Amino acid sequence: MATATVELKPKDYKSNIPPDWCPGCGDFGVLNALQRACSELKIAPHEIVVVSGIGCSSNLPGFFRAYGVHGLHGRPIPVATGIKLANKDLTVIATGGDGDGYGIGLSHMIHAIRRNVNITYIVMNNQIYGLTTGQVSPTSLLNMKTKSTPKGNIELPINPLMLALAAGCDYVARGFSGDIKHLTELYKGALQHRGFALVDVFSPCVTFNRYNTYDWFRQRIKKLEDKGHDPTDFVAAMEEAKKVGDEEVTIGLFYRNPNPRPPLEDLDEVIASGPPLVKRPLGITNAEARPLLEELM
Amino acid sequence: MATATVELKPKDYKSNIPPDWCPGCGDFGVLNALQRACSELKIAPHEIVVVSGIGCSSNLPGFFRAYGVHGLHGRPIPVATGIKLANKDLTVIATGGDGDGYGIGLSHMIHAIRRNVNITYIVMNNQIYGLTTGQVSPTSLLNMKTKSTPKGNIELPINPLMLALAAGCDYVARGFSGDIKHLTELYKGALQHRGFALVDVFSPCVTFNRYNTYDWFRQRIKKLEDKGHDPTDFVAAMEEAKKVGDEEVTIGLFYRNPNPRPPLEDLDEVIASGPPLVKRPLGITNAEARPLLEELM
Amino acid sequence: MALDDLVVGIGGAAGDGIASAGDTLALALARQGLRIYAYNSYQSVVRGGRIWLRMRIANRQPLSPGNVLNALVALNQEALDLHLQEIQPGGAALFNTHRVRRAPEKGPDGVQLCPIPVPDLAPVYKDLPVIQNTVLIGALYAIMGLPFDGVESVLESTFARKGQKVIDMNVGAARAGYDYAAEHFQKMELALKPQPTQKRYAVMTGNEAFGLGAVAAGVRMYVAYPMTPASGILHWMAAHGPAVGISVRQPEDEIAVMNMAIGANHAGIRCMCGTSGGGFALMTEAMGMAGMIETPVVCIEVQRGGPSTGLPTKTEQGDLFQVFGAGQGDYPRLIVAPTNVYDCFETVKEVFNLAEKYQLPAVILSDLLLSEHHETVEPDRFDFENPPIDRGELITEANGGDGEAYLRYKITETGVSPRAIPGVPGHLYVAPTDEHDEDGVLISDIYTDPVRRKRMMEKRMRKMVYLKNELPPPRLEGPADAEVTLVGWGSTWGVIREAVEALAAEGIKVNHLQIKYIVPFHGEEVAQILSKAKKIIMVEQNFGGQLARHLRSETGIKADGHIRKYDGEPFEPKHIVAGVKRILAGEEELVTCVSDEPGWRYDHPSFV
Amino acid sequence: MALDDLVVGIGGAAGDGIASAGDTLALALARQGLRIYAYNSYQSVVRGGRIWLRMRIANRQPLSPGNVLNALVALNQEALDLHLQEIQPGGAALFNTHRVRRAPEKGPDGVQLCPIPVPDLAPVYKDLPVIQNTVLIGALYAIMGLPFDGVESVLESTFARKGQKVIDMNVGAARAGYDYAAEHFQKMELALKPQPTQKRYAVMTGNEAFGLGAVAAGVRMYVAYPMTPASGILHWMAAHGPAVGISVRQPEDEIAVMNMAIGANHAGIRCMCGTSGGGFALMTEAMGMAGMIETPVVCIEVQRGGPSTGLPTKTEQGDLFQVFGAGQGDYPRLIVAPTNVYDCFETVKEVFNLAEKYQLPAVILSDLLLSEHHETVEPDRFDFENPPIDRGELITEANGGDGEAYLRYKITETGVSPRAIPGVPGHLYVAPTDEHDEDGVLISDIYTDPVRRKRMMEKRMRKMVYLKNELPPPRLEGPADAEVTLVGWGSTWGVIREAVEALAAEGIKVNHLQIKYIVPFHGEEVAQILSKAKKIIMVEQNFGGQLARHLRSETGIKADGHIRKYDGEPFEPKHIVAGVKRILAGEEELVTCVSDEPGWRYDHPSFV
Ligand SMILES: Cc1ncc(C[n+]2csc(CCOP(=O)(O)OP(=O)(O)O)c2C)c(N)n1
Ligand SMILES: Cc1ncc(C[n+]2csc(CCOP(=O)(O)OP(=O)(O)O)c2C)c(N)n1
Ligand code: SF4
Ligand code: SF4
Ligand SMILES: [Mg+2]
Ligand SMILES: [Mg+2]
Repeated sequence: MATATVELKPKDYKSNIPPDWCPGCGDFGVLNALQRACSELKIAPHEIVVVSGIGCSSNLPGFFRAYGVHGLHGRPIPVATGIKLANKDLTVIATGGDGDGYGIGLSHMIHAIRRNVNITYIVMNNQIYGLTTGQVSPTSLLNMKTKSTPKGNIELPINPLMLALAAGCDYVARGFSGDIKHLTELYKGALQHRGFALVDVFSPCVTFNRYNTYDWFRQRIKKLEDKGHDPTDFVAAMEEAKKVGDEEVTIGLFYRNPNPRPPLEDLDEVIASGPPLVKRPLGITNAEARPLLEELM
Repeated sequence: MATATVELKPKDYKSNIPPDWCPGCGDFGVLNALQRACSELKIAPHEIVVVSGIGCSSNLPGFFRAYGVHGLHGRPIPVATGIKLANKDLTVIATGGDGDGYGIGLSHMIHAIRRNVNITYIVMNNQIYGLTTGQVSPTSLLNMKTKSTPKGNIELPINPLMLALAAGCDYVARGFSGDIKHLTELYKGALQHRGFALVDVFSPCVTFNRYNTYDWFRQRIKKLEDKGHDPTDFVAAMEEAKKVGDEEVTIGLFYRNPNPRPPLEDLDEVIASGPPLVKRPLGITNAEARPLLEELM
Repeated sequence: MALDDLVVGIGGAAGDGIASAGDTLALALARQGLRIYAYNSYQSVVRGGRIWLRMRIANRQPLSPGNVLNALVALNQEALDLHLQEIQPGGAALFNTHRVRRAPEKGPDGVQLCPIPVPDLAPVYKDLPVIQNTVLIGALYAIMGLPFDGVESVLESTFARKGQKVIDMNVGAARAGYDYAAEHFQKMELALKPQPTQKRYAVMTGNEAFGLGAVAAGVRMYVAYPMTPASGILHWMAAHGPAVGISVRQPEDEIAVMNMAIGANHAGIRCMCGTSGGGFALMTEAMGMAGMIETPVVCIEVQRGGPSTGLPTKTEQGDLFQVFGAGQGDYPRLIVAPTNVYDCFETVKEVFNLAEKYQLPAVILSDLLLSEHHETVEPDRFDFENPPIDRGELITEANGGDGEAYLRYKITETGVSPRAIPGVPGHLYVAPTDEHDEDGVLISDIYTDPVRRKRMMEKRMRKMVYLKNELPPPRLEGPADAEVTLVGWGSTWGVIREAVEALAAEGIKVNHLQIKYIVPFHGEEVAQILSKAKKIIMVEQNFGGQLARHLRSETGIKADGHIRKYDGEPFEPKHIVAGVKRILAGEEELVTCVSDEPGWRYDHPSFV
Repeated sequence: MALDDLVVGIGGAAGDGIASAGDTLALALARQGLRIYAYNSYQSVVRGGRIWLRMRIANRQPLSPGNVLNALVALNQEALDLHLQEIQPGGAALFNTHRVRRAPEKGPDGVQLCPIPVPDLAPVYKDLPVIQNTVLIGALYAIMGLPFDGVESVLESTFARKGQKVIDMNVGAARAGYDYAAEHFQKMELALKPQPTQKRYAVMTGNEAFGLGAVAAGVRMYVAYPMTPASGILHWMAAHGPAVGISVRQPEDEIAVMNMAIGANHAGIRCMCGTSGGGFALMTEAMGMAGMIETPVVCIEVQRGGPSTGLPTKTEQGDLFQVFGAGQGDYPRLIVAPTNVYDCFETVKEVFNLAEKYQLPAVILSDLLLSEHHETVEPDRFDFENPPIDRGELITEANGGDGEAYLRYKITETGVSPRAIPGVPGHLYVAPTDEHDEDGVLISDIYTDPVRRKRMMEKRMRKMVYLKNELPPPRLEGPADAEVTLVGWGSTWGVIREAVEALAAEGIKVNHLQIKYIVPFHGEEVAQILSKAKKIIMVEQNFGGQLARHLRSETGIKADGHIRKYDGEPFEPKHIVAGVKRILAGEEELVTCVSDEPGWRYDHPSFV
C-alpha cells in the first residue's frame, strides 16, 4: 500500500455526486468512515479501487473519490481479485450489500478467504434487499415480514462472521454505521491487514427494514473492546460470532490472526516474483519463445 | 419417509449398469454403503430420488436403482430442493464430488443448510477433479501437485464440516469409503434425520490423486466414536472439524443437534398444510378465483 | 372540443407516494366505468430523483401512454417547472402551494393554474405530508368534473383495515381538495362519461395478470430472486399465492431458482419462475438442462433497459437473442411474447399446457412496459377454467403396465415420451444432462453411440414440428390493401395499433402484424402475409432490431424501414406516426426515436 | 499403387495410454519430416470404454482425419474385433497376442494380420503393461517401412528426465517390436518420404496454439475452471505459463473466471480465459458487463456436443447462438471462429489487439476437433513478434493533462474513448454496469436522461462499424465458376477443403467459403460472393444449421442445401462428398451424416 505525502482529508475522498441514498440510510456512515480511514492511512485516491456489486449499498463507489468498478450483483469479489492480482500495488476494496455478498455472492467470499486474496471486503448489512424495494435477505431475522415474506421469514439467517472464521479468514470484524469512529478503526485495521479482511457493517435501511432500526441497534449493541475479548483467540471469536439475534448485537474486532497467512499475491510464483504484473513489459521475442515450440518438436 | 413391507436387499438398489469408475475408485464404497443403508431402512427404490451434479462421483445415480436426476455441475442441491418441496414424501438424496459441492456449488449447500431443506447430501470428496482428469479441487491439500497446479496447490483447502456447522447444519458427518460398515451407519443417521444432513466421504481417486490414497487414509484415520466424542456438543464438533491436515483424519458423526430445527417443509405454510404438493388436485374455479380479481376492482 | 381522452401526469420524487396516488386515481376511475392506461417512469433510486406517472383516461380503452399532457399534478416545484409547458390548451396544473413556492403567474396559453393550499385544507399535512396526494387527487377529480363518490369509495376500501378514523381523515382531505377546486377553478371541458356502476373494471398490471395466469394454470410453486421489473410477480405471489395453495420461495440466486423450478416440475408439480435479463443470464445453463432431460419449466423474463445492469427501471425489448441463444447446443424450446394484459394471463395458461405436453422449457418474454403499466380490464374476460389444464402424457400412478420396461425417453413419432414422475412404482429412470439412450442410460461415457445420439437428438427436436402446428399463426390486423405494414412483437401491440389509427386519420392506410410466438416461428405464414405488404416497417424497442434479424433469418425478408427506440421510455403513438411518415417520405430507412421533452431530462454534477 | 497418405488407427480402452502412444508416433513422424493429422475419439470416462485414435500420415499436410483405415494397432480384443473389417486392402492389423487371444485366422482380403508376442519381446510387460504400446509402435514403424531412428529419438527425449535406464528399456522394447515385425511381416506399400532432418515439424493441437498465441499476445494471466475440451489450454498454461510470466489461476466457477478476467483486464493487463459451452453459459452476464464498462476481455469457448452436459468428449459447432446472444441487451462484441491450428495462434494475437483497441469483450469459438486434434505445423510460421501488440488508446501514466476533466466514456467519432487504468493519477472514474454518462456517472438512478442514454448506446455500438472495417472479409477458395459453393465456419475448413479436392477429382467443380468472423459479419462482401454461386451448400457440425441461420439473418441468403452432422464424431471428407452429390442429384436438401461404422457403436445393458 503506497502512501501519499501530501495531506489527504476525508473530503478528498468525496466525489461531486451527492449520494442518492434515502435520508438517514446507514450507508452514509459506511461511506463517511471509509473516507476517514483512507485519509488517516493517507492512501492516495488514485491508488484505491473500490469495487461493488449491485444494490443501494453498491452505489458507494460513485460517491467515493477513487477508481471504482460498479459491477454485477454478487460479483465484486472476483472483479476485485482480478484487479489486485493484476496490480498488487493498488488498495482494493470490495463492497456491497448483504444480498449481494451473503446471498448470490456467498461462494466468492468463502473462496477468496481461503485463497487469502489481499482485499478488504465491506458488507453493508441492512438485513434486507434495499434497492429492489424490500425483500427478505439472507441476514433477515426469523419472522421478519418483507415483501417476499409477508407472513414472516422462515429461513435461519446466515452468520457471515462464523462462516468467515470457518473459512479461515484472518481478519473478521463487525461495525455499526451509527458509530463512525469505531467503524473507522475497524476499516483501518482491515486496510492494513495483508490478506482478506471482512468488515460486516450493520447499516440500517430506514425505508424497508422497520425492525432493525438505529434504536433497535443502539439498545443491543455491545462492543467487544468493552468485553475484554481477545481478538487473537479463535475459539472466543467463534463463540462471540455465534451470538446473534434479538438480545445482544456484538460489534468490534472478532478475530485477527496473530500469525496471518501470506496473501495470494505472495504465493503465486509469477505475481510474487517481481513488480505488479501491470508494470511488466509486454511482448516476447521469437528467440525467447522458441523453447515452447521446441518442446512440441 | 415411507417404508416398504417387502424385504429389500442391497442388490435391489443396484441398476443393470456396471459402474464406469476406475477399478479401485472410492466411489464404489460410497455406492455400496448407500445401497445397504437404504435396504436396512427399507426405503422402496421408487420412493427415492438421487440427484447429482457432474463428475465421476455424480455418475452414481446411474448405478443406483431408484429415480434419479443427473443434473448440472454444482447444482444438485437446488434441484433436490425443488423435488423435495414438490413431493415431501420422497426420500431425496443429493450427491456429487468435492468440486461439484464445495467449489462451484458451495453457496447452494450453505443456503440449503440455513433453510434446513430435508435432504441428505453426500459428497464424494477425493480432493481432486476426477472426471476432468486431475485438476486442483477446493479440498486439495496445500502443495498438492495437479494438472492445474504443477508446482503445488497454494490455496488453503476448504473445511466443509466447519462451514456446515457455522451455517447451522444439524447433522454433520464424515466417512471413509474404505469403511463401508461405518459409512452405512452415518448414512442411516442422515436419512433418518429430518432436515439437511451432510455426509462428507473421503473417497480416494486412485487415478489422479496419488497423495491421498487408501493407505494414506488408513494410517491417519481416527473414529470419533473411539475418541468418546459427544456428537451433541457443538463446540466439540467445531474443534474436531477444525483438525484437518496431515496428521490425523477424523471420521464419524461430528454433530447431531439434540433439538433439531424443523425442516423447511414444516415451515412453509403451503407445503406444511397438507399432503405433498404433487398430490393436491389442480385447477381452480372462477368462483374461487374471484376474490383475486375483486381486489383489483 | 370536449376531450374524451386525456392524459394526467403526476410528477414528484421517489418517496412522494406517487404510485399509491396513481392507484387511488385509477381505481376511482375504473369503479366509475372509465378506462385508464397508466405508465410510471421511475428511476433506480428509493428516495428522491423523479417519478413521472402518466395516466390516460378515456371511455374507450387506451392502449398506450398517449402523446400529450392534459393535466399535471405537481407534487414538487421541479415537477411543475419541468412539465408545465407540456400541458395542452384546455388543461390544468395542480399543485400544493406549500411544496411549490415559485409558481409562475400564469401557465401556457389556455392552461389553468390551480394552486391548492394543502396545509389549510388538510391540517394533518404537517405530520403526514403524503396527504397532499389525497387532497390533490380530490381536486383533480373536481376539475375533471367527475362525481366525488369514485374517490370516496376507493379511499374507504383502501383504508378499511386501518379503521374509520383513517378513512375519515383521508376522505375528508380528498373532499376538501375536491370542494376547494370546485369552488376556485374551472372544470376542464371533458367528454368522459362515467358508466353505471354495475360495469366495473379491474385495474391490472401485466405482472398481476401473470400471477393470475399462474393461479389458473394450477401452479403450485413460484420461485424467484428479486429483480426489477419482474419483482412485481414475486410480490403478488407472496401476498396472494399461499391463499390459493401456491408456495413462494426466494432462493439465493437465479441459478438456484431455475434449478429448483426444474426439480419441482420434474417431481410433477407446475412450478413457475421469473426474472429479468441479468437474472436470466444465470439461468441459461439450466434451460438447456430442462431441454435435455425433457422436463417442462416456465420462466417469465421481464426485459428492461440493457446491456448489463443498464436501466433497471426502464423498458426495452433487448433480450430476444439472449433467450433465443440460451444455453449451448440445440434443444427444443418455446418462446412467447404476450401482447397485452389479457394475453399475459392467457399466455401462462397456454404455455404451461404446451410445456407439459412437449416436455420442454418455455420462456415468456415480457418487458417493463407490459409488466408494470396499469390498465383497466374487464374482469369477466379472465377465465380460470378454460382452456382446461392439460398435462400431456404424464404418468402419475403405477399403471400396472404390460411388463415392458419403462423407457422414459422412448423414441416416438412426435418426439414426446410419456413422462413418469418420481414416486411411481415400476418406472424408475435417471434423467441425465449427458446424452442418453431411450432408457436414460448415458451414451456419452462408455456406451458412446453416434447412431443413437443422432436419433435422440432428432427425437427431441421433432417436438418442435408438432409444437409449431399447435400454435395459432399471427394475423394481420387492419386493411389488406395498406400502404404500409407495421411489424412489432410483444408489448408494443397497443401503441402500434394506436399509431395505425392515427395514421389512418391522416389518410395513411397502414396495417399491422404483431408477433407473439418467437420460437417456434411461423416462417411460412409470416412470409405469406408479408409477401403482400407494400412497405414493411419494423417497430422495436431496442437498438439492434432484434425481431428484424429474427424475421430475416426465418423468412429472408428484409424490412423496408425500421422505427426503433432505446432510450428507456416507451414508444408513444406519435413516435411511430412520425417515423412512418419519414420513412414514407424516403428521408430515412432507420428512424430512432427519443423522449426528449424537458420533463425527461436531468443534469448531473460531474464526477471527478 | 503405393499409398502416399494413410490412416493408422490405434484402438483400446481409456487407461491404455493411447494418447501417449499417439504422441510418440506423431512426433517420430514429424521429426522425420512427415506430416500428420490425428484425432482421438474418446469417451467421458477415465478408465475402460473405448478410445479410437486415428492418425493420418502423408507427405503433404492432411487437413482432416481422412475417410478410411489403412493400419490398425489394436490394444485389446475389442479394438481388433470392431475395426478389422474397416482396413483397406494393402493394410495391416497389429496386436499383442497376449491381449488379443481370439484373433481370426485371416483378415479381410489384402489385409495382413500381424500378431506380436509382446511378453516375449519386452519381458517388462508383466509389470508395466503399457510397454505394449511402445512395442507395437516399433512394429508399426517397421511395417510402414520407416527408419527406426524416428522412434528412437522421440523415446530418448520423452524419457530424458527419467534416466538412461528407462530410455534403454523403452528404446529396447520399440526396437524389439521393430525387428520382430521387420522379420515376420511384409512392409506396406507406401510412398511416404521422410525428409531431411533439418525440416522438422512441430506437433501441435489447437489448444496449444491458443496457449502460444496468448504468450505472443502478452497475456499475463490465464484464468479458467476445468472443462473438457477447453482444459487443454489450462493444462498447457499451468505447465508453461509461469516460465514466461503468465500467472495461472483456477477460481471456484466460471462466473468468477469471467469476472476475475474482466477485473484483471480492467486493471491494465491482458488476461485470457477459456471454457466450453456449459461454462460459457455462466459467463454471459459478465460478457455484457464487459461490453457496458468497455473493458476488453478475451474468452476461448471450445464447443463440444450439446445440449447441456451433452457429449463432453465429442465435437460440435452448436454454440454460435449462445455466444451471439450472450447477455441481455445490445452491446458491441467480437466473435471469431479460427479455421486451423495456425489460425488459433494468429487469432489470439489479433483478437487481443482488437479487443483492446475497441474495448470490448471477444469470444474465440473453437471446438473439440480444432482444439484437441494434433497436426504437424511449421514452427517458423509462429511469429511471436508480429503483428506487434497494439493496446489501443490506453492511458497508463499521468499525462500531465491540460486540466480538463478526464471523461472515461467520452463520446468520440469511433466510439472509442481513451482508457485510463486504475493507479494513474488525475484520471479517476467509476466503471458502472448501469447506464452512465461520459464521465461514468449513472444515468439510471436520479440522473435519468433518455437523450444521453441514447447517445451512450450509439457511442458504444459505433465501435462495431470501425471494428468491422478492420477485419479482412472472407475469400472464396477454389474456382470461380464452380457448380457448388460450400460454406462452412471455423474448424471445418480443412475437411471441406479436402472434400472440394475429392469432388474435383470426380469432376465436380466446387469452391469454398469459410467464415471466420461471426460478429461483426461481412454481410455485404459475403452476399456479393454468394450472389455468384450456382448452388450454395452449408456444411455444419450441428443440428440446427446455426451458420445458415446467421447467414440468412445477415444477408437474406437461403442456402440451397445443407450437410450436417451432429453425432459427435467429426466430418470426414467422404461425408461431404456424398452429401454434395446427393444434393446435386436433387435427392435431398438436407443431408445428415453419421459415423455408423461398427467401430463407433457400443451397446449397453438396459437400466431398469
Ligand atoms: C443477477 C441479478 N439478480 C438480481 C438483481 C436485482 N437486484 C439488484 S440489487 C438486489 C439486492 C439488493 O440487496 P443488497 O445486496 O442487500 O443491497 P441493498 O440494496 O440492501 O444495499 C437485487 C436482487 C440483479 N441486479 N442482478
Ligand atoms: C459449468 C461446468 N463447468 C465445468 C464442467 C466440467 N466438469 C465436469 S466434472 C468437473 C469436476 C469434477 O470434480 P468433482 O466434482 O470433484 O467430481 P469427481 O470427478 O472428482 O468425482 C468439472 C469441472 C461442467 N460440466 N460444467
Ligand atoms: S432503501 Fe434502504 S438501503 Fe436503500 S438507500 Fe434507502 S435506506 Fe438505504
Ligand atoms: S478418475 Fe478418480 S474419481 Fe474418477 S472414477 Fe477414476 S478413480 Fe474414481
Ligand atoms: Mg441489503
Ligand atoms: Mg472430486
